[in-house]
Amino acid sequence: MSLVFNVKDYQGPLDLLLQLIGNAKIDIKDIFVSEVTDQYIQIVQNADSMDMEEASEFIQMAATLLLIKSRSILPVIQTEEDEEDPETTLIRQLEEYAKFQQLALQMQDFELAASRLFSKLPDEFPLPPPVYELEGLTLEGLIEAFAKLSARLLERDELAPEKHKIIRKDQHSVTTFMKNIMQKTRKGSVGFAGLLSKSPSRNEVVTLFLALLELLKQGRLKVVQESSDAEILLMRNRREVKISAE
Amino acid sequence: MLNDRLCGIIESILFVYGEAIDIETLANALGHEVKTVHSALNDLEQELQAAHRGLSIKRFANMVQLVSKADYATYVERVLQPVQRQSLSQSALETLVIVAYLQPVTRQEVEAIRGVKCDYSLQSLSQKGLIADVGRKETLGRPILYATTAQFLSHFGIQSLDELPELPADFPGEEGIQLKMELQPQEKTAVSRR
Amino acid sequence: MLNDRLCGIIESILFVYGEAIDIETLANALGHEVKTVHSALNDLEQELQAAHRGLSIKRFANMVQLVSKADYATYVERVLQPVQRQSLSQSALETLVIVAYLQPVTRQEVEAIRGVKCDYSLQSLSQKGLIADVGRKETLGRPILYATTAQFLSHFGIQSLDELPELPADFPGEEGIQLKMELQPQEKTAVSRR
Repeated sequence: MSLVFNVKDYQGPLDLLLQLIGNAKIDIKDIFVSEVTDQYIQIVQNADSMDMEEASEFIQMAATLLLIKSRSILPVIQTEEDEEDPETTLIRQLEEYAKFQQLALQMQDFELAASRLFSKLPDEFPLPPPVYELEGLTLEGLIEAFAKLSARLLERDELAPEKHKIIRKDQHSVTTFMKNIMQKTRKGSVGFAGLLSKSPSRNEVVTLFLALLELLKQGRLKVVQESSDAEILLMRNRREVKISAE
Repeated sequence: MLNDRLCGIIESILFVYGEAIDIETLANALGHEVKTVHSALNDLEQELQAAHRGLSIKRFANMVQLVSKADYATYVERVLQPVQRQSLSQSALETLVIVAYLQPVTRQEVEAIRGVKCDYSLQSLSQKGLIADVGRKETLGRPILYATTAQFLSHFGIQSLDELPELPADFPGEEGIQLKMELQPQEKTAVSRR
Repeated sequence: MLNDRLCGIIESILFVYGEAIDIETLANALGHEVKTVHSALNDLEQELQAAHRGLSIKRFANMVQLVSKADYATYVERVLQPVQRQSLSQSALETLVIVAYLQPVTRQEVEAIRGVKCDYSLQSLSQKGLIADVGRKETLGRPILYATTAQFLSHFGIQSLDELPELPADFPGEEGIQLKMELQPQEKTAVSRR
């Protein structure tokens, strides 16, 4: 009997053994009293160009089979009590593996049936612009964002102050200047320049002048100027004096 | 119907094929005459009109294609493009705050304040419908002006922009923002609110 | 049928979607309860059994997919040659079956049964999405635990693991497997899933 097998055709040593058992038409339990063991060893011996990775498992099995064979020839070696003998182990392993092979065969039918169901590729479906549902938007969050932004801006400005000129809030208002003028003219006439601070800004001059015009319009103030380059003198209207005197 | 099975087979083929297929090719593969295939397609077409069918047949030239039913397109959209729940990032919120208080405002103005590029956050706010392009500023380059939308108001639960919290007098940001605004002088009163 | 329109809409969506879709996603997008969608799918499935229909529904895990009818596969193949059938190699199939029945399972446990190294077949099954790494076994070396995926169910055309063929009556089962496991003594119950 010439056996031309390639170990690559088998899913490992257990698969090969099961095939041999199947060919010999024997029960798994009779493996050691049949020629299967010899056949297995012969196949592994004859297999040429096995790569070591695959070969090791086949050779290891061959060794196990040889051990079992030698045990049957030699007088019985007493194994330790709770240790299973290699025959039992191998038979159990073969039976177990055979079951899974059987299941795999059934699953192959499932696979074939499922492969008759064809799916289709997704369509290229034109979509409208996405719709967003925004969550967690609160006015408080908005204010907080502003506060954070402001804090950061301030820090940035402090770090590079020379980059920016600081504009102060307007210190002067027409109303306060009007009050000032009325107060300072209580005891007689006052020169326009005398109402200004030591180094007045343009803004201050303009505002003072606006206040002056407003008081003139309301008739509460009189203005006298001797000549075009003389100082402007401001004095209260008599009526105004009267009223305040009362 | 005599063509029952043929209808089913054709539907099966058109489904897997996906694209439009030549009717003659179809007939040849099935070993039927073109006429028979046409008649089966007529049956199929009629059958597909029922409400419980979601497909329809498209025929043009000598081609035929199985497509989804136009009537149900909105439902398909709902699945393919579900509403996305999102919240705004801190950077988007900041950009939004600036737009809300200084609108209408250009990207350059927003960037001058934030000190970083804002294309992305402006785009994302636009996409989410919180701000909109309301025109162009009549300056060099005619940059786009952004303003907040009605949706912005509804998202933040306010009726009008007047309900936005007033900025505290000593708010450090106020000064900073107005300072930057000098770069692009504009009349605060000339703001047109939508 | 009350679900007429819903059936049509679902068919339309499944057609466009092409791939398997999560039933919950479908229900959410349609604003229906999962139960209602399931019942519409049942109706659709029944309706598709008629000879004049060329499609069928494939359900697995919590997914559903529209596919062509198996009965008409030969006709589809006539038009669409070559159809790529992806069947598994014998060694991959054996490994996969062991994983399916004993999941979650480690590489060492699979190898103990097959009697050969299984790194390669486990890796290739992972790549095909048929099995996945589901955690680590809390034993020495914390080996990776493998389990099958929804894709596995789809590949074999079954809805759930309950539909796997029953184990042969005299299956050595746990006992036999645990024998091999003695190499790595461990509690089968100590499995930690991620």
